[in-house]
Amino acid sequence: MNAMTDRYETLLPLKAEARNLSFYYGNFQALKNINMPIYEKKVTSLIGPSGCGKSTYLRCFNRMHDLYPGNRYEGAIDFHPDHTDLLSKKVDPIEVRMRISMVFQKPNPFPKSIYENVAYGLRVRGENARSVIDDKVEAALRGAALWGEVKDRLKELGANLSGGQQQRLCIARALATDPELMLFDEPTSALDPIATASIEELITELKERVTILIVTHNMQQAARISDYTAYMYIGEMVEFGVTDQIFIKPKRKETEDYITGRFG
Amino acid sequence: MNAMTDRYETLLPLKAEARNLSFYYGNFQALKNINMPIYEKKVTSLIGPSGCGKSTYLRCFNRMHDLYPGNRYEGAIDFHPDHTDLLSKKVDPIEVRMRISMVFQKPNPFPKSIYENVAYGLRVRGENARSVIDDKVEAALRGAALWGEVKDRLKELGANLSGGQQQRLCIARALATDPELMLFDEPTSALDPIATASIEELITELKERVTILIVTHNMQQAARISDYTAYMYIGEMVEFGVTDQIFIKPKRKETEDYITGRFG
Amino acid sequence: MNQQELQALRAMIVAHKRWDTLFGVIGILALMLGLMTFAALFADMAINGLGRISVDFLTSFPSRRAANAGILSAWVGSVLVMLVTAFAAVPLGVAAGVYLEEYAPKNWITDIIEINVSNLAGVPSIIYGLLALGLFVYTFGLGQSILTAGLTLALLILPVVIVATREAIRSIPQIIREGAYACGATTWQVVSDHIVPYSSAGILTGVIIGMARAIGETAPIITVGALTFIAFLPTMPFTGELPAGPFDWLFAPFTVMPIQMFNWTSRPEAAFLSNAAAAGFILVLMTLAMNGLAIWLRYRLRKNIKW
Amino acid sequence: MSEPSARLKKDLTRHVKERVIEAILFLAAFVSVFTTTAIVYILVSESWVFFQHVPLGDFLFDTQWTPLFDDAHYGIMVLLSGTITSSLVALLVAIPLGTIIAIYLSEFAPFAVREIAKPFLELLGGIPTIIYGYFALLFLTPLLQKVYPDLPGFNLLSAGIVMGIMIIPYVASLSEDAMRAVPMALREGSYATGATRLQTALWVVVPSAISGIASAYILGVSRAVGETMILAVAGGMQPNLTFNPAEPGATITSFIVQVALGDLPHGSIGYQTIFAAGLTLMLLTLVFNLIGYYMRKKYREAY
Amino acid sequence: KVDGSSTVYPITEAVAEDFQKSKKNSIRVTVGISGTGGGFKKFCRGETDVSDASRPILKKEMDDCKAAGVEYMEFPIAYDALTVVINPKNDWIKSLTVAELKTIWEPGAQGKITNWKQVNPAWPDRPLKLFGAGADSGTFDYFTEAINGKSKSSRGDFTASEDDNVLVQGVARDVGALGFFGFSYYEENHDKLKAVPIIEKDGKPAVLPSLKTVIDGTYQPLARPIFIYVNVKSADKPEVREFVEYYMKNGEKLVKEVKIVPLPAKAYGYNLEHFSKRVKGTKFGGENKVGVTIEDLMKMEAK
Ligand SMILES: Nc1ncnc2c1ncn2[C@@H]1O[C@H](COP(=O)(O)OP(=O)(O)OP(=O)(O)O)[C@@H](O)[C@H]1O
Ligand SMILES: Nc1ncnc2c1ncn2[C@@H]1O[C@H](COP(=O)(O)OP(=O)(O)OP(=O)(O)O)[C@@H](O)[C@H]1O
Ligand SMILES: [Mg+2]
Ligand SMILES: [Mg+2]
Repeated sequence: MNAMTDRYETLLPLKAEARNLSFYYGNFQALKNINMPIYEKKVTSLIGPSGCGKSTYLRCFNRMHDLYPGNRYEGAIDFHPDHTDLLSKKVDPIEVRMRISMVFQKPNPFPKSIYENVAYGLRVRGENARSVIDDKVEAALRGAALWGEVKDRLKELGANLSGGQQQRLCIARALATDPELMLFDEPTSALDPIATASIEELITELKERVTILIVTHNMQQAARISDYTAYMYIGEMVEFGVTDQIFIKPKRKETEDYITGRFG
Repeated sequence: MNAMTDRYETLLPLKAEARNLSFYYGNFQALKNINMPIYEKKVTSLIGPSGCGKSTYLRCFNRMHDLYPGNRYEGAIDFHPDHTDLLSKKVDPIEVRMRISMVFQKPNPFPKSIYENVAYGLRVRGENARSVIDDKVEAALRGAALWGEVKDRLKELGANLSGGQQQRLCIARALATDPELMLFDEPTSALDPIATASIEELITELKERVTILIVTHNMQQAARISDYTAYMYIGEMVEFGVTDQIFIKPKRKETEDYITGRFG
Repeated sequence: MNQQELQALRAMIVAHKRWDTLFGVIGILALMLGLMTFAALFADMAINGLGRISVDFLTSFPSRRAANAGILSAWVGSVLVMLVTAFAAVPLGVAAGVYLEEYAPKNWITDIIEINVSNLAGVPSIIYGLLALGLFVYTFGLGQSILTAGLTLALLILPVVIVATREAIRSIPQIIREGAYACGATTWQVVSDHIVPYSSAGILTGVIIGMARAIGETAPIITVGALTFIAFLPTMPFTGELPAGPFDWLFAPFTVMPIQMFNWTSRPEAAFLSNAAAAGFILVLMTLAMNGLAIWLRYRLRKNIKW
Repeated sequence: MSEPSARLKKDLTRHVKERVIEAILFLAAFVSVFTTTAIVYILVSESWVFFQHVPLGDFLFDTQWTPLFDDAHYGIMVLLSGTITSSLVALLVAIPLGTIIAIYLSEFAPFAVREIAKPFLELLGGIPTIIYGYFALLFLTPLLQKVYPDLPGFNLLSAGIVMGIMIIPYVASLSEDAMRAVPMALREGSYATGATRLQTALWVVVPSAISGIASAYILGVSRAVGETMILAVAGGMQPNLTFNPAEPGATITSFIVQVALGDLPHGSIGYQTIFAAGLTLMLLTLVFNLIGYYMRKKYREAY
Repeated sequence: KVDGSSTVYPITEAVAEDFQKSKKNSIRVTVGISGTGGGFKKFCRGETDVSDASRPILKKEMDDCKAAGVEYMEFPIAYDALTVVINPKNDWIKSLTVAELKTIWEPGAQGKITNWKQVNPAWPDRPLKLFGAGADSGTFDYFTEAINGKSKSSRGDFTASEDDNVLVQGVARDVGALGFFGFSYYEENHDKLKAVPIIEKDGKPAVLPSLKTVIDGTYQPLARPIFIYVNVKSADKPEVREFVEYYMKNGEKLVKEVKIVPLPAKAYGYNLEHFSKRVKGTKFGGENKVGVTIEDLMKMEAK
């Protein structure tokens, strides 16, 4: 099945493009021949029932699966403007991760100070100049709409923040290194409604500067924040399209069933 | 706020009733003055955004919070037909748990054989007669629609089953002791769509025999399986009513916003 | 459920809870047995030895006269040997633990290392002494010195440090690792910036258990050539005559507390037996101080680490 | 697109640096293998001399152990029986007590009790063993003789019991860690069916933690098997082929220490026996550890 | 650098202590205890200057020394009197003959002679419990040779310990006990123990061990000399020379002070003389000799 024959319907610049992407956990094929474009400076969201492979797909983009033995990619993710296949063996996963950052489901600040959490990505890149780091940390915290709340307590532990603040701290950490693409894996599912709202607002602001790919199990959220939406089901990409179109008149019966709560 | 003034609109027999229930994690009030009926042999579902207190509320019914220090209940849960207050200090939590069983979000089979997993509740009650246990184990596994799949491998470890089977095993374990009320906390959120469908079907069958209270973060699921639905938001019970009515024309604005994906 | 069934249920619960109470009592008794034994042994040493404990006892060298004998060379030796042990065992053990948890592929080499580590935990200490004599003293030519003794004990406690390190590393949530990798960190950066700092509390526990054992060991130390009578201290860095380098003390002859104790317990004069008790008392105090320091450190470290 | 862009290409220096670090860490891990190899090499090469004088059959099946006597016999069974008997006694003390304490601390005790009691319990392992030896000889044996007047003044029983007390912290502290690592979800599952604390502890927590508990036991066994001073002081040092703990006996380790620090000329056959005995002990602990390893492997995926 | 036997240790310790004091700590002396065998091993590798020995150097060790080119001088420095002791409540033993001791200790007695009655029908029907030094010690070698006529030939079923205090405890606690160990341990514990007068041969008187009887040679055959060995090369070093001379000059006083039986004053004089003449080698030809009195020894020294 290939739902992507109409994928060049828009003329927007591409940031990345999955081509015939399959993925295996050992012998278990979790992704089946996925094709999907990711447009630059847009928010693309992935929806689908639990276990359909959303996280698996997302984690291909920063080669997270390389951390565990027995995982195998097939196909390619073409990354623009380099036109390089992110999954190629010749590509260094560390370089990939330096350009594509990720925010996780559960906020996972390091048990270090707020400042050090944000500075970590810079330190990893060998940046040591205090003034450069200071500036970038401030910029990232501002970008994550957290600067006002923490500017007087940069030395405190990240874990002392509230859940929503922690998640914004993680976003600041991911932002600090000027990524080209940011991956979000259900970033609000562990947060309360108010924190969720603030993160959603933030994501909407961020797309001015960076391309965003976000997994969510919450269709309402996808509808609210994304420009494009992809619906996945058991490892397959069922439908991809402009968000409004997917939610209002999906092309495929499966998508419609899921969106109206009638799949099974 | 009390959304329950119209709570006796039906004449169905009650199984339990929360009255002015508040709950505190230490100093943090997680539930605020909740009133809610639970009708006998019906499925009641709890929906609401993450962190609104669904799990906290559910776990009051079997006094799970007693396991951790610093937790405090206020108000009462009146349990029918004997009108026992489940939260009373005079009522032994063990007694409560023997009458009210629970299925958790993540399947948590014990590291024992399938047979022993199901027999556990009986053994806890001091039942030792092999024939009695055999019969009840079979009945419970049949009730959980698992008997056909496991009848030849009862001696195998429960952990060897697939996720969906494990969850049904946990349901069988909860069923084996003929509970009067069963609590489900997001029982399908860790399962794939097919396993989810089978669990949903099972719950629909179970309500012939037992009262069910289920937490779900999936509104479609609530719509599919429950007779009554309660919407919670930050520790409060916003609206309770017949499921169809809640989803089609909720009385309160907040509920409608949530259901149509526009809260915040 | 009717009233009658409810009554039966309640009766059963009461019966079950009786076992709970019983076990609670047995548990306290068992715990008390352990703690009381410790208290009794400690008190016994205190009673027998307290008369001998004085500043003189701590600042005198051994002597044939029980009343003049002291443990200066012994406790200084113990402290120095423990220093070497800690400096050798901690990096080695942590490195090994980190390798096994963060790098090792799941293959037979890893399995062999794993079996080896737990097997070494059961090798009697005297055999380490024989090994060290052949290896450190003769093959590497380190002599019968503080360095040799420290390294020997380091080998002895290595398995404990490794096991504790691995357990501590395992308790770091995977999500923290993924967070660091996602920032573009290399494996080594993840290890040195995150894994090791966050597991240091657990590593400390292992070090403490190991060091408590090492500080009381005799047999391997005698085998590698610890002395019994030694009435001078190793040259401390920068205090000796000029040619003495800062590491001369590593190669100095030495004795340690337990050796002094064993020697005194086997002397005929009863006065030496109270010396032994006093030395034992101080040895336990040293262990206690070490433990206390570590427990405090562990507490400080844990406070800063929340997942 | 076969060649990646310059920015995404593998960074060779970084790659090499990572490999070097990995190699260094591997070497650190390999120290344990190296140590074992060195120990085995020393033991085997030295026992080689021994086995040229003493046939293996005699070593394994002779029922007397008198290697230092004029009429020398080399029946390792005698020392093995002492080692096994005293270790068994120690384990019969340490395992029930240690496990009970572990269960109590992990499932019953209030937080404060656990945090305070544990470090003190761990101190039991830090008392010099000679103190334990005299404790067995001067306190426990007379006490046991009150109950059982025929007990000789030196016996494996009281040495074993005291050894058991000494290894309680190993068993209790490590098992408790293992039990605490059992996910709360399993406990909740049990409590939710109406189980009491004890039922939950015995039927769910202990089986789930069994792999960690097993390694605690193994470490305890190893420590007991390798213990020396307590037996040397209170056990009688009398080579005696018996599995009756109420008799005196000698163990492999106490024999080794005795000879290694004694007056025998080094290099004599009598001296060489310590290597043969040491080798036997190594093999014994290896067997324990292999059993433990397979047990853990079997139960590792339990939850 | 001194190392070696634990029997000789107290004397050497005392000498080292005073010597260091008299030199105002300008000379550093160290003393270790690795047993006579361990001491000789180091001595014959040239690692130590002086070796404490509770027995004469043996053939194997002489070979080792020769191979390494180490020459040595032998100096007896004191007497170790083995004392046979019984429980103070034992009222049936007034004295023991060497023959009776032999009946008790010979290898054939193992498992057979377990009752006092079996040794002498006049004695009561009481179990016989034996205590002695470990089979690896010079003490044991000497005792067996003196009593059973052959070194290391003994029954094996007795409680052995390197730590004589343990033996003291054993004998003090058991009415039917009999043991042997160094004189000083008896001296310190004579309220808990009873020494047995020994009859060397029929017709000779029963002799109790004491300073006097050992020195005048009437306490036989259980008194043995103990030694230090000095490396000839080291003897040329001024500090070693001064140490040995100090040893011999103050030996008598210090030996007494640590409750060991000194040689007659004359003997130390001989030692000094031999030292200055650098008399090399051993007078024992590589084996233990029994029943050497001070007189004999001095005669041998005079040769
Ligand atoms: N490490 C793994 N090894 C083997 N199978 C895995 C692994 N991780 C996930 N899977 C399987 O791969 C499939 C996709 O999992 P994935 O986590 O990508 O789903 P998801 O869409 O993110 O679900 P959720 O909404 O629950 O996060 C599932 O069937 C899952 O069981
Ligand atoms: N053990 C605890 N201690 C303190 N606060 C807690 C604890 N558990 C939950 N809370 C807080 O109580 C509130 C309600 O939590 P609860 O787990 O009941 O939410 P929920 O509705 O079940 O959410 P989810 O859909 O994520 O499961 C949240 O704000 C949460 O942070
Ligand atoms: Mg996911
Ligand atoms: Mg919940």
